[in-house]
Amino acid sequence: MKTKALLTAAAGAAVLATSLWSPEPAAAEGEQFVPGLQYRSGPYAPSGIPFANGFADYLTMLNARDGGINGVRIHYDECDTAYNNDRGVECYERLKDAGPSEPAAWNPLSTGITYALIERVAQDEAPLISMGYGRADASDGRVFPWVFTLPATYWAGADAIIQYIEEQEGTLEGKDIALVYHDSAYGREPIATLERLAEQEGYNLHTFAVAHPGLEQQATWRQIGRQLRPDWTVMWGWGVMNSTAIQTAASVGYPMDRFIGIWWSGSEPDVRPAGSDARGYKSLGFHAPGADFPAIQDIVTHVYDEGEGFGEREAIGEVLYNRGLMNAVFVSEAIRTAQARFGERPLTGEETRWGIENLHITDERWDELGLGGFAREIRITCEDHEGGGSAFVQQWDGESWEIVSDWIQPRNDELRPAYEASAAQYAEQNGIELRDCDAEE
Amino acid sequence: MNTRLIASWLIGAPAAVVGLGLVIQLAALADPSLYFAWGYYFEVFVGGLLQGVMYSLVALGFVLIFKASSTFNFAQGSMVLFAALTMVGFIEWGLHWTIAFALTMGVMVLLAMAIERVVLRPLVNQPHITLFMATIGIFYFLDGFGQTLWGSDVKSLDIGMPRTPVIVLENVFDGGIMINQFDLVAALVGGALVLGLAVFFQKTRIGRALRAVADDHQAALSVGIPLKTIWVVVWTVAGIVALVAGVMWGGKMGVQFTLALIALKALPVLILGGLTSIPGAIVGGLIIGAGEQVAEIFLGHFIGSAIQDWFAYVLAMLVLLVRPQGLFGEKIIERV
Amino acid sequence: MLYREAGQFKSSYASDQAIFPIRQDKIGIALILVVALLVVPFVASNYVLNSILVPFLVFSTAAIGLNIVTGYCGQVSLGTGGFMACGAFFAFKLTTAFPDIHIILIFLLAGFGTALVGIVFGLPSLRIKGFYLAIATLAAQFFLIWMFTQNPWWTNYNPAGVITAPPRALFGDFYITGVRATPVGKYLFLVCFVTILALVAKNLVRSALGRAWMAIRDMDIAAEIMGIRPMMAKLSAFAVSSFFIGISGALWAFIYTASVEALAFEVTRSFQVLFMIIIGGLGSILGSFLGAAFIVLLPILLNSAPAMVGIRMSTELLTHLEFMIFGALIVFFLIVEPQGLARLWQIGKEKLRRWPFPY
Amino acid sequence: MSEILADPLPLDGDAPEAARVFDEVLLSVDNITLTFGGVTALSNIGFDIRKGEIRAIIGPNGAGKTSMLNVINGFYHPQQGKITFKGEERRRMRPHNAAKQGIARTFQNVALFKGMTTLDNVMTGRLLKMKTNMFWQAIYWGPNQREEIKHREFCEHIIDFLEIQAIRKTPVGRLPYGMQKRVELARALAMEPELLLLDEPMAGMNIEEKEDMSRFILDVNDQFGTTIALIEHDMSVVMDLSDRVVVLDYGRKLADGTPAAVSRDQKVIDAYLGVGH
Repeated sequence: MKTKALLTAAAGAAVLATSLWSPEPAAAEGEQFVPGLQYRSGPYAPSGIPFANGFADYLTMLNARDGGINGVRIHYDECDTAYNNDRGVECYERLKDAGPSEPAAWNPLSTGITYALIERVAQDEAPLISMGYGRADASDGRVFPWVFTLPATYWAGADAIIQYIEEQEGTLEGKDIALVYHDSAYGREPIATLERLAEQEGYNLHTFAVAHPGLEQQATWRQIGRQLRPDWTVMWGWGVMNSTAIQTAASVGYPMDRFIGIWWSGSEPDVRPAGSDARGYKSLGFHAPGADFPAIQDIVTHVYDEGEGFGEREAIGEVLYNRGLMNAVFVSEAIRTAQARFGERPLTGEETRWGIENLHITDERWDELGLGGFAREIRITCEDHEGGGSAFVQQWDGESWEIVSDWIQPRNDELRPAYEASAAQYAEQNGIELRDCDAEE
Repeated sequence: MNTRLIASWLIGAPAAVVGLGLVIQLAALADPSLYFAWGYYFEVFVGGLLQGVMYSLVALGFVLIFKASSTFNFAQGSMVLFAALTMVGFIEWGLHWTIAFALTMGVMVLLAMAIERVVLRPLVNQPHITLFMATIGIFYFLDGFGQTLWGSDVKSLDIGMPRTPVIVLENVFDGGIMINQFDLVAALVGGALVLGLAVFFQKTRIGRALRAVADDHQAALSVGIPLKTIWVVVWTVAGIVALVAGVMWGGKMGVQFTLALIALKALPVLILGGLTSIPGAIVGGLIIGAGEQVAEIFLGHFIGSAIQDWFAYVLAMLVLLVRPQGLFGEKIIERV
Repeated sequence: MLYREAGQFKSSYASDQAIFPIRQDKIGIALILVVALLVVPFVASNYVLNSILVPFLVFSTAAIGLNIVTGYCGQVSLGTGGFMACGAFFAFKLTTAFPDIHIILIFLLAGFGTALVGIVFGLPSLRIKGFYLAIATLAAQFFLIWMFTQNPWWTNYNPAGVITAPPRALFGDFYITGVRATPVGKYLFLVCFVTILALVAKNLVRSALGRAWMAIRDMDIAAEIMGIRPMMAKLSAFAVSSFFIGISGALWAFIYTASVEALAFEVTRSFQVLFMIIIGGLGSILGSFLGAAFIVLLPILLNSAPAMVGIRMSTELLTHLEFMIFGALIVFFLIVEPQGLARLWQIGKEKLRRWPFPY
Repeated sequence: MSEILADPLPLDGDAPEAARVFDEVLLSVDNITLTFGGVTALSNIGFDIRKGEIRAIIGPNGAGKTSMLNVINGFYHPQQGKITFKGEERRRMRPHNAAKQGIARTFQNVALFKGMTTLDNVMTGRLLKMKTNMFWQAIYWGPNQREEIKHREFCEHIIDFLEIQAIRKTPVGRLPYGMQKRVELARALAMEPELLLLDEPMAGMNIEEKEDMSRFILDVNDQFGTTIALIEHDMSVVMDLSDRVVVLDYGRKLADGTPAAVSRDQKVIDAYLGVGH
């Protein structure tokens, strides 16, 4: 009997397996495909879910409100990567031919997956937007034509944080700054920049690695809070590491207003578990929190009131939700830019790449989008795939995030050569010839 | 346990603590960049011990099940997560936490019965390794099931435990010793739980039956103890231990998916103490907890940070090389 | 009627000891290889090649390796991920330091290096047994991953700690790693390479060494009394196992994902490979392949199944369901057939042989 | 320790000629004492086994017979005493060294390799004689295959001898108990041992199986010239098979001599009937 049951199961599996060989796109022709590499499961799901919802909701809203972009409807399909590199690669391979058109742009929301995809997108000729994560040196568009780091890289973020601290302290000479980082490709990105600045500005940098997923921080914080007592602590954390860090820092009495995280360490799920202990904690940001924008209200009326929303209504306007939305704005604006040149139809990867490379979102354009004051002007060029780089500091008041600084412009005259040097090294290792941007229009 | 053993621990353990401190003091003299102060050392140590009790709480669940059924229950970690998620879920319905706690206990009983019926009973008399792998299956199932039911957001679980740090012995050491009240309360709860379990095993009929099963399955069966009931009871008790661990851990850092991973921290505790010994789980937890904190801060200075993950395992492995059955495990006599 | 061995007589011990003593099996395996080499490359889409067949072949190698130490020698190891990382980083260091060494040699050297590491971490097995050993192998897992994350030397001081496979050709312009490698090229190389590795594994397990391993697994005391030195048997199993696992790690980093950080080989990877051999069948080379196929295909099937029958499910629910189904399937398999898919295959063959008679 | 040489005694059936005389000492144990914690398993035991003979070790349950075999093949290490094998005093060693020196054994509770076939079990007995290295084993074809076939031929010989051809390819876990005992004997014989230790080879067998096993033991002794030390409870079997008998009780040696002499020994009779302790 048991053999029978198993044989039936095996037969079923075989039927399913064969059907895999001919994946049929379930969407209508004439739609623009936007794939989503999201994670709604795994250790980082609490951070991945709001981002994914913001991304998806904005695209849904465009379809519902405007009938797509210039009449070209968007077909959005997502695959769960669980923040896991090989699943990310599998998702990429699965989605890349599964849509009604070539994918507009890839947004993996993981530095690790970004690394894994950099060569693949170059080969498959599809653009990749690593929005505020990924390889900082990919902002050199001559070496990485297919990768975009808008609106800011980690190196720019590190620079902005140091500028902010300098502004608060007057001078950095002789100050102690600790860096608590996620021990992964992501967390290690800023170290080189912080070290370079330490030499330049005269502060002492102390680094503390936290092993994935970041539950073990007692020893780290005892060192920071009880022994080292640095003037400032900087954090490059993600997911549960953030909330654990804030709670552990509070438990050793570390002052919250001298604790500042990168933009991935500054959202509601990070501070809420610590309750009132988190009051005063700071982080960078490159877009405004909150739901008081016409475009976001459009999401409420056109999507959530129709029952089409991906998430909970209450979560709209949270930091990571808005970040996902911002990512979707970049994708849709790039499509719009490219459509202006190539025509109002579904585009190829090569065409959207041109769109991103010529993306220019001015303050007026943000207004037109119903997102006035949401973020800063972005302008991408062939050389500069970052296109802005500025960020501000926000602070948690126990209820919501308040913006407490002006926009901080990174010192690009110093960062730019660093990007180019690092990119050149990559180009040399992989035998890539630099694009000549002047030769292109 | 005989008194000599206890006495040797009572004298040996503090001596080892002080000795280790001296070693680090010497290292600090040799390398001035290593910070050392006795007050700080003791603070690290006490912090580690309190953390260790939290590990023991998880390890305890493993030991209970292993003792009664020789099954290495890999799913203990996801039981912790599942219990904590369920309790938070009930609290979110607006129930008081005590009621939610009681309801979750009920859920854990149901879970134990389900596991006995669906997994353990069909696998009776299979090799231990098969049961072990089956519990890995349960681990995956519960992870998915818990999150399907309750979602994967971070949830805070606040049952009103104090969180502010207190500083003691300020006149003895410069700067005093900072102790986290939450950890202290958690350690007390852990201690109470162990005491409760000891009473349960010594004084109640079912507890004595459990010990009989642990000693000899066949003998226990021959005096008429139904194995089925025993399994349900022991998985229930392990489930309740998981719930307490879940409340403590969840209260400390929020209830979410990663709670299941703390099982990985309990494993070295378990093999260090010996798979069958409740005191072993406690002492093992204390040693691992304190050891890894001290190592991370002082040894980490020399070889790089984030060593906690492997240090506990290497420490446990070194102990095993000397005592293959763990510190308190039963000696294995080989026969042919 | 097709599957009958009647009339096939063995006239020499050599033919009786062949890997596939029955003629139909020989034909079958030849057919599979022909299809794999001559048909699949032309019909399979890039998705099938890149995301199903390539990882399947890489995982099969890891599963063979783990099966040697766990399935054949009975030493449960949870350090697979760590050993895969060894292979990946060894290969990366070697090929960047000596770009002229042929890539196959690099893979083999990475395997040998991992074998040495395997011997070191196999030493506790001489004193520790069963669950205690299983947990002690986690020490290897965590320590190795830590070593590769903490030491920038291993990644040639890449600021992010990521290694990217440099382009290497098998011969001439036939690249199997780097940007210029095509999915078909990678796949063809892997089919040949993994087939040879599997053959080597099969040869070892049917020779003296394999018998020594199995003897240690089935009853270590009796094995020692038969003159088998437990130290030699266990350490050789750890070494050979790590050799295969190391190669699979190198293949993973160089051919499958092309770019990898140490975290890709964390403890969940170890469990994944362990599941492959449990589901596939402990102590079976064929089982390693079946298990790898199962674990690679299952999540993909679960993900596409609802869409196929026209149900739209949120990715969140899908992933959670995947966990549940995966857990349930493991329990189901253990209850119904603890010896895995390989045993089912065998039962199926025996049924076929007797067909149409029930006995 | 009286040296009683075999004196002729009329025995039933087709017993071996009882007057076989053996001079060359193959193994001797002197003053062996073995304790576990506080429990003494063997105390001050001494006897010898001579080349070519069948030596029985008997005694009630818990007498220390299996412990004695464990000491002989190096599994237990006695606290006191010395063991001399083939004229050489043995140092502390592991069982695999004993195997290398030519000591094979079977077990009271069958200790076969359950996951392997009969043939593979028997082939493990040849492991010590196989010399090709790991490299050639990985290649298989060539020297390794030649060696495999050579040893396979030897094993087939033993399989024929013990009449287990039909179960050659059957996993031993599926065999009935009597067959498993036979496979175990085959595996031990494949080692071509000089001294074969049999721990209750006939336990749990019916008369027919016992007769078969007795015949095999005698044939092994006769055809291969293997020296055999055997633990057995069935006294009639012991009387039929053995040349000399040593009797243990509570870890002490009670008697040593020919089956007939031993069976008349008052101490032995008391021990077996449970009289006067």
